[in-house]
Parts: sequence; structure tokens; C-alpha cells
Amino acid sequence: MLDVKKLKELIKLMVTNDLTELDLQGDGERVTLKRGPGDQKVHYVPTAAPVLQAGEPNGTPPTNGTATPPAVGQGQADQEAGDTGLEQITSPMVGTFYAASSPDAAPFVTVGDRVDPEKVVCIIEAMKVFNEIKAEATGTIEKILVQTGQAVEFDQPLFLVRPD
Amino acid sequence: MLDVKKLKELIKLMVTNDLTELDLQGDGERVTLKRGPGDQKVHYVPTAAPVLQAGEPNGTPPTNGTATPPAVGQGQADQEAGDTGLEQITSPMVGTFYAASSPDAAPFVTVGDRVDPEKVVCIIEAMKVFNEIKAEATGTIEKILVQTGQAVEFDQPLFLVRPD
Amino acid sequence: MFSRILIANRGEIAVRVIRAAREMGIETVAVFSTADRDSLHVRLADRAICIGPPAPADSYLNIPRIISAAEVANVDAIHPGYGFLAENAHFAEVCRSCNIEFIGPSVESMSILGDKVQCKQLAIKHKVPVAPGSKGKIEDEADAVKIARDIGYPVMVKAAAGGGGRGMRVAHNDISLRSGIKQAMAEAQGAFGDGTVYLEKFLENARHVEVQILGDQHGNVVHLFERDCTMQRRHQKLIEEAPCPVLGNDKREDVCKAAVRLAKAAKYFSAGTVEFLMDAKQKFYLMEVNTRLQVEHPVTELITGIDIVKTQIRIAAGEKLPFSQKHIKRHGHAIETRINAEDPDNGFTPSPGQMTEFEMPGGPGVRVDTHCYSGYRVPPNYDSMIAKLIVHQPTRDEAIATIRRALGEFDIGPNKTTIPLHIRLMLNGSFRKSDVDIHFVERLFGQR
Amino acid sequence: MFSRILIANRGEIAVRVIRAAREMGIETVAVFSTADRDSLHVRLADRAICIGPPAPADSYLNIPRIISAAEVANVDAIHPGYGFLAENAHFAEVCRSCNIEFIGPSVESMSILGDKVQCKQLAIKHKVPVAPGSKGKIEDEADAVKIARDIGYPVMVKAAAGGGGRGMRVAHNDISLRSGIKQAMAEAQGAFGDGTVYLEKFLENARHVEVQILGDQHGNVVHLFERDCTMQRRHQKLIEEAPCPVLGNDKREDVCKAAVRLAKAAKYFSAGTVEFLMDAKQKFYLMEVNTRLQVEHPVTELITGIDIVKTQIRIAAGEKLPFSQKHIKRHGHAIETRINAEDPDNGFTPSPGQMTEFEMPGGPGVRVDTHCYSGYRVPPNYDSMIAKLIVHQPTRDEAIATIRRALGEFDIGPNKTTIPLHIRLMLNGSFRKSDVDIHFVERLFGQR
Repeated sequence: MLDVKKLKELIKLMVTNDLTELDLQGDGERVTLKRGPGDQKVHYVPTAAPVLQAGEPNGTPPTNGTATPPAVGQGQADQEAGDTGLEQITSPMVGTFYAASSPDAAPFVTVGDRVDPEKVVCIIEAMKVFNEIKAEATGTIEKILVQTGQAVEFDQPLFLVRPD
Repeated sequence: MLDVKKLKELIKLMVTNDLTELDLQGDGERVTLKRGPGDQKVHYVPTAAPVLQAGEPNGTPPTNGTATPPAVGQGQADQEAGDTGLEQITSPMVGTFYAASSPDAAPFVTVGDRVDPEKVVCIIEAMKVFNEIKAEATGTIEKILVQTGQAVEFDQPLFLVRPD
Repeated sequence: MFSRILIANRGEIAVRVIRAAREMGIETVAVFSTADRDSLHVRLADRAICIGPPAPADSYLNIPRIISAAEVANVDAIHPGYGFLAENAHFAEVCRSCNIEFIGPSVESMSILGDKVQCKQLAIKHKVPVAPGSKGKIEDEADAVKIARDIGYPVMVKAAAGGGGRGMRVAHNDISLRSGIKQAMAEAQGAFGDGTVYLEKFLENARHVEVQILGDQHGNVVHLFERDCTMQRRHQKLIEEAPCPVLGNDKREDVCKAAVRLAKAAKYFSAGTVEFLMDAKQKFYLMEVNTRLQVEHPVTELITGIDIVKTQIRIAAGEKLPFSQKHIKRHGHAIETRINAEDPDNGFTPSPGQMTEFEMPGGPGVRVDTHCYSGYRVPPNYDSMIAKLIVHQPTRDEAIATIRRALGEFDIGPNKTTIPLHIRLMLNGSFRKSDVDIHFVERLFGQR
Repeated sequence: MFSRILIANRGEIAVRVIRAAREMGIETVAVFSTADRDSLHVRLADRAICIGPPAPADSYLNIPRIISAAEVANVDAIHPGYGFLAENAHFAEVCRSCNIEFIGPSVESMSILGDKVQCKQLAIKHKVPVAPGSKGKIEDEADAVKIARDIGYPVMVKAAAGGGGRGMRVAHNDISLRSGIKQAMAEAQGAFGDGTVYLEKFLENARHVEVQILGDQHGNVVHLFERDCTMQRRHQKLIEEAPCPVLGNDKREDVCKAAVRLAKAAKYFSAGTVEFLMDAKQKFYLMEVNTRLQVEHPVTELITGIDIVKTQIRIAAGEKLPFSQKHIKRHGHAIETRINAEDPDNGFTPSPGQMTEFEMPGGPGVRVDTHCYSGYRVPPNYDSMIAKLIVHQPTRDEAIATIRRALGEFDIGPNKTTIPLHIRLMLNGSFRKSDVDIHFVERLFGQR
């Protein structure tokens, strides 16, 4: 049956020719090619296809130029966001994550809290400076992805928010 | 069918090539690849399959272990044989091809001649030895692919024969 | 010795430093922008931290983000590579104030040598040959015209804080000098935040010859002989080699010793390079000092057998140089070509994007330094160098034969590269005789 | 000098010879079996000719087919590489009778040195140290028992035409000696068509040390110092290094001079290797002479700076050696590991098939000789070596650090390779101290 090398060749053809679809069938000889920018809207379609889901977390930057989230913890967050239409609050900098303003204070937010764009959700300490991070989203905190004291990198997902 | 190793490879191929869909089916040989943020629906457009034809001549040796013909003139011979159901008479050795037993003799065969397996079709000279090459096929000579005095390598197609 | 270092850079030089550190048993922390997530330096480091979006100002040039990453990863030192922050004295100062060693020279050495006017004055004081020109910075145009007439046209206006050809103007007469000064000042002010310019005799038909320096924190300074980087295009080096094919041994010793004098005068430690122009009579004129590792350091490593990056790390950790001048010997000839993802037949336009094919040459005499691999996507955000091919052979002719052979073995696509250009240069009669000057490549392109 | 040569081999050594020839301006003709159509040597040669199906007897070992290809391509000479026909005196004779130079020694040298009994007698005559044993071949069992008791058990029965461990039997007493002789004779007759065997003292805890020889057709012979190939498994070398880490300089000079004496006695020209066993007291015993290029020749190239393959070609063309003994110097330490497509955790079963991943290490001190590339399909028909990784550094410790680093940079899959085994060996305390003998690796595997 099909070997990987043949597949690679087909993929190369797709890449170099900017095809968006290629359908190839056996003995009845059938080829389908699609090319050009398709619908730009991203659909998060729940699907049973394990290949698609497993492939995405390590994905290369999309061709439209937006940055992909970082590798650490990204897969899970992506998947959850993808599965359920959640939004991410990501870290705008490298530093140390704090859920509260001091060890004995209550956390800025907990799961189930409502947030609006101006709501402070955590502190990231970088170079001895404590930076208040705002939600920049409106909705309900669904999940907290990091713990107090944990190092976070640029673009790392911190919270999942269910938008209104 | 698919084992995990192969699956991983496919995923990697998808990731590095920005594919968004890959559909692979068993013995009936079917591949569907999709790339870019396109419409999720799969379209089947009947075409004259240029990709399949262009892709095949550079293909890897088949996994069943039979030898592929050499690169020289192979594409053409393959294609002609494939297109029209012709058989090849290939060279069993490296050497120099002679169409006739001496410069002033008539060639062993010309296009349109009938051959049977024992019919001598040419001479290949190797290390000063003149080796008579037999057709090893039954049918009609459709095309002669090499010229007298030309160097040929092992497995190089020499004649195309239309079998009875 | 350090137990963990951060590499504040990307590309092949990040890979180079990671390799050196790994061989020394030092853990490595890479930083990367989102455009470099799949780069080899990220894969090879013990740990990798994303510090920002593709724009250099928000990632590789962003001091707070790099320092934050260094603190989060708890490193002992930072290697700046070349480019980006490598010659930024302020960055070195911030590192050290955070108790993170900067793998490079002292802030004072960087400051004095980085200012071309101060550097030149120091050179004159220590009998390092310089081009005739203004004693210091140009105060007014009338002065400049007087000096220019004195030393004779053509002259060059240069920015004190300059580098890479920016803030430079050649003037052939009073009129072009006056306008050149204005333009150079404006350009220097814009590019470096410092409009100071000075005047120098413009040398025609010169070669670029530079001396590799290594100094420790105990006052020892040695040279690792010279490199010839005459093969340039628009101030970008294309081919570097060692030794300089035309240089006599006496002149070699003179210039190498002069470089050591200048480094000692600046109390220099770490690796550094003293760049000279050399005229047809093999007279030298100081150009500038690069207070960092150079792209072309491997040619010197190959002819001396000394690992410059490892030595740099040892020096930063306070160790003494493990060799003295008399132990440093030259063997054979080394040549480096910089392979860029650019189309040499189409105005050197960059050719970023995924390389579905990336096969490297190998075999005897061949070294490849790269951050690329089959399937790597060249980001459009940074410079276009994708690999350095460096060869070492007993003689220059053999080195050219090897680099020619190795260039032919690269299999890169679909991206365009400068490999066909390099193959053409390796076959060029003038290059083979080394009958070239720094404008040779540009003339070659002008003729075509 | 030749204008065109044919390489009667495949794999990395075919690539190695093509590279040397190309750098010398010599055209190259590759031959290949249908299993090797996509191999790098086919791609790199100026011309490639398919000579037969995968079975070696019908392709790489088939003299008429190779000669036919050589005649069709009109070449001046044939390089046999190693293995296949490299030590076949008949092939050398056929080549020369067809007016095609065989890039190797004379038929006479190959014949005398290839017969271990004749070789040993020549060695004794020229005071080259040999192991105690039978003067010549064993005529009958009673004689053998007498000799064995004389020199003391254990003894080894060896085939005169032998190599690679075949036709060898160790005997610890009269009974095992009698049966061992019968078995060895039968095996030697089957494998080499020559049942002649001889007897030697069996050395325990020995090291494998060999001397690289180069001779020209004008009577000049030099050595390129020794290699240590003690790290073996079932007579297959795994790791080779130069210099031998434990050898004293006096002993080194003795054994190297002995090797030169033997080569001169055999009127040897081309590259060759005199293999010795060395006991714990650094006493040497001749094992055999390999009248060809060795797999491990690069370690010697790296420490001497001499290209052995190019020199071999020059010698075959009738040139004199371009150096004399006193010009040949050693620099630093080199180590080679042979990377095989085998599963070391599963009885070293071969792992052929397509390598979807094949990324090589690079950077300073690293040389890779390979015929593979990303997407290459390892054919199941030949030996499983896919690459040689060779490193060069000033000291052995640094070389181990570099090879350890470089081994980690390989990215090969899905095929299994011996890389994890090599990484383990590089970390092994006994190997790091070089406290090993030729059975070390086997013992290590026995313990696990």
C-alpha cells in the first residue's frame, strides 16, 4: 500500500504548489487537488480524528502570522480551548507567577469568578518588579493553569475563560 | 493497518507541513491531505491526475523487493509500458549494445517483428565477450530504446514488446 | 566554573555556544522568540524559554526579558553571541549588577574601544597604526575641510559609535565633504543616538585583515594570528580565511603585536578582534575593535586548534589563559563561506520559508555550523545566514578544492541560497590568486 | 595523474573516495546494485552505472561486471575501498591486465601478506615481534599438540587465509586442540577455499593496536603512527582512537618501526595496516596485515593532517610520497565511533528500512562520513554501518566530551542505531581510563 516516502512527495507537491487539498485514490485512479486561501475563519470542530488533535499542539506558526502559544502546557490548553470554545489569558512576559498579592492574601481570582478586561487576575514578577496582569477578556474563569511561584514564559496560557 | 510509529510519522508530517487534514484508507489506496485554514468539507473534483503521473517515475523501489529499472530513460519507458501494457526486455549486464551481429549485417530485430522467448534480439559486449540476449517474451517489438554502440547498464530497458 | 549559562542569542551562534558549554559540562538555557520555536538552539539546550514575539526589540534585544529569563532559570552567566546585545556595554553592566556574569570584556573596555574616536586616540598613544585624519571628533565643517585638504582627498566621514557601514560617507572634494558630514551626523544620531563623527583618509584598493585576540582577567593577552575578510559585499563579509594569503611573516608579526598592544592598553579580557585595512604595500590602518566573538572565529579555531568559545567561557569564570603566545602555532589554511538564504541572481532578496530539503556536506576537512535541519522554516524576521561552511587543509589550494567540493554537496530547497555565488567565487581566477580588495565582489557584480 | 577513476564499492567509503577524487580534479564513476539506486555515492559521482541485483556476488563482488563498467566508462583506475574486492589479489591482477590501475598494493605484496603463514615467516625474518607458535602450517595433530604443550595453553588455531574471526578456535587442552584443528580447517576450507591452519599462543587481556603504513612505488615507506582498536565486539571494531592512550613513546617508536620493516620487506606500496596484539606489559605480537584502506583511517588523518585516500591515489599514479617520516607529526587525540543500524538492546539485530529522520551533528571538532541522508532507505543486503562519527580535540578527555556531545545531536529514526550504546561506552569509567582489553565490550554485555 502507500509508503511514507510517497506521502512525503505528495506533501512536497502540496507545499511547493500551495495546495490546500489533495485527494488520491487507488486503482480507479482519482486525484483531487485544492489550492489557494480557503475560508480564513478557524473552526474548532470537535472531531474524532486523533491525527488532527495530536498534530496541533506541536504545530508550526499559522501562515497568517499570529504567534502560537508556547509548548509548555500549551497542548492541554489548546485542546480544552478548542474543544469548548474557551479563551486563554496568556503571560505577556517571562517571570514568576503569583495568584495573590501576598502569601496571606486571597487570590485575585478563583474558578467561577467573573472577570472583565480591566480585572487584575495575577502578578508576574520579573526583575524584582511585580506586574499586575489584567484579564483582557470578559467571562468566567474556567480553569487556572499555573501555580503560585511557578516560572512562566512569554505567551504561556495562565487561565482559561469562558466568554459571555 | 497503521501502527503507532507510522501514525507518529504522519502527525509529524502534518505538523511540519501545516496540514489540517489527512485521510488515509487501506487496501483500496486512498489518501486525503488538507492544508491551511480552509473549509473543512472535502470536495472531490475529477481530474486527469497529473500529480500521480509526475510523482511516480521518481518513486522509491516497491517494498516487494523487485528491482526498479534504472534511471536512464526509465521514466519514458515506464510510462509507455504502463500506459499501453507493454513489456520490457532489459539488459542483464553492463556493456555495449549492438543491434546486429556485425556492422554490415541486418539487425536481429526491427519494430514490428514477432519474437518468442528464445529469439536473439541483440548482442551486449562485456569484457570483449559478445553475449547474445534473448527476448524472454512473446509478442511484437514495439520500440527499440537504445542504439548500436551505446553503453547500457544492468536492468536498463532495451526493447518494448507488445505481448500477444 | 559556571554550572549553568544562558545564551542571549539565536541561530548558529547559539548552537555554537551550547555545543561548547555542553562539552565543558555546563548546563545551557536557550531563549527564543515565537518565530524561533523550532530552531535547533531550542532543541539542543537543556532548557529553553520563550521571551517574546518575533520583533528583536521585544525579544533578543529586550534586556529586561532576557534578565528575567536568566533569573527564572537561575544561571551563573550569559553569553551574548554576536550581534544583538553582544557589544552593548549597558547590557553587560545590568548582567553584572544582577550577579550574572557577562561572558565578554569589562564594561570599561567595551566603552572605550566601542567609541571609535577614543579607540583611535588610544591606538595612536600605543603606536598602533591608524589612518591619517582628524585627531578626534569633528567640531565644525571648516576644520574638517582643512584636515581633508591636509591629508588629501578622498576622505571618509565616520560615526564614532558606528559599525556595519552606517554613518559613513566618502568625500572626494570640499562640497561632498560638507554635505557628507551633515548626512553622516544625522544618520549616526538616528542609528546610534550619537551624532559624533570623525574624519579619516579613504583607502582605495585595501584589504580587510583582522587579528584575533584573547585576554584573561589577570592581564595576559595573546593573539591567534590574523584573518583575511577582504571578500565582502556592502560591508557584509562573504568569505573569510586564515592566514591572509598575501601577508609576509614580518608584517604579520608587526600587526599581531600591535593588536595585542591595543588590547593591553584597554585592559581587555575575553575574545576580541582588532580590524585593520591593509594597503597594497602591506601598510596597516586600524579600522575598529569588535569587543565580542566574530562570525568568522572558526577559521582561527581550525588553524590554531584553540576553541575560542570555550576559552571565552573559562576567562569569564576567572581562569587564566591555558597557553602563552609561544605555544600558539598555525597549521594549514582555513576558509569560511557564509551561506545565506538569499537569491544572488535576484539582488540578494531574502528567501525565507520552509526548507523541505537541507542536506549538509561532510567528510574530511569540513565543518558546518548551522541551526538548520531538513524541514526547518527560515523565519523572515532575522538575518538570512543559515549556515557557515568552514574547511581546513594543509594549503590554500587544497582548502579551495575542499570548499568547492563541499559547496556542491549541499542540497537545500526550495529556498534560494548564496551557494551558487560561492561556487562561482571559488572558481574565480582573481580570488584563487587572492588578487582582490574589499570592493572586488561589488565590481564583479557591477560587470555582470 | 588519472583523469577518471571507478569506485568498486558502496556506502560511506565510496563517498569518501569520491570526495578525495573530486578535490583532486579526477572524475568519478560509481557502480551500484539495484538496492543502492538512491545511495549518496550514486548521487555524488560524475557518473553512476548499475551493475547488478542486490546480492554482492552479482554486483560488488562480481569482477566481470565491474571490469565491464570500467571499460564502458573508460576509467584509468579502480579504487576498491575496503571489504568486497579490496584484498582480492586476483581482482588486482585482472584490473592491471586490462590496463586499469588497481589503487592498492602489488599483487605480490597482497599475496604474501594475505597468507598469514607466509606473512608470519617474513615477520620473523625481519625481527617483527610475533606470538610464539608453529613455524608454519600445521601438518598433523600430533605435531600441533607438541607445539601447544611447548608454548603452553591456551593456544589459538588460525586459518592462513583467515580474517574477521572466521577459521579461528581457542584450545585450552589437548582434546579441545584436536577438535579445534578439525573445525578450523573445515571452516577455513569452506570460507576461503584453503584449509591451511597454524598455531599461536592465545593472548588474554590483550589490546588491539595497529600501525598505519604508506609506501610509494619508489621504495619509500613511512608510518602514520598507531591506532587503538581495542573496543570490539565479536571481532568487529566499535570504537577506534589515535594515539593509543596507554602506549609509551619508546614502545610506540619500536612498533611503528617494526611495521615499516615488515612493509619494506614485502616491497609494499599504497596504504596498509599492520595489526598487533599488545599485552599488559606493552609487548607486541603481529596479528595480520591489511593490504587496503581501513574503516578507521580517519582517526589517523585527523591526528596527522594527512589525507590517506588522496595519498593512495597519488601513489597508484606513480608519484613519490610527498613527505618523509620526520615531517609527519601527531596533534591531539581523535576518536571514531561506527554507527550501525542495529538495535543494541535486542541482540544487535539489523534495523534496515527508510530513515525518515537523519540529522547529523556538526560544529567544532566533528567529522561525519556517511552515505545516508534524510529519507534514505537502508538496504537489508549489506553491512549495517550507516555513518562514522570522528572527532579531534587537543586531549583525549576533550575528544570524549566532544563525541559524547555529537552522539547526542544525531536524530535518526525510526531505525534503531548503536548510538545509545556508544553514549553508554563514552560514560563508562573503564573506557574513560582506557582500562580495557579486546574482550571488554563482550564482558560488559555479559554482565548486563
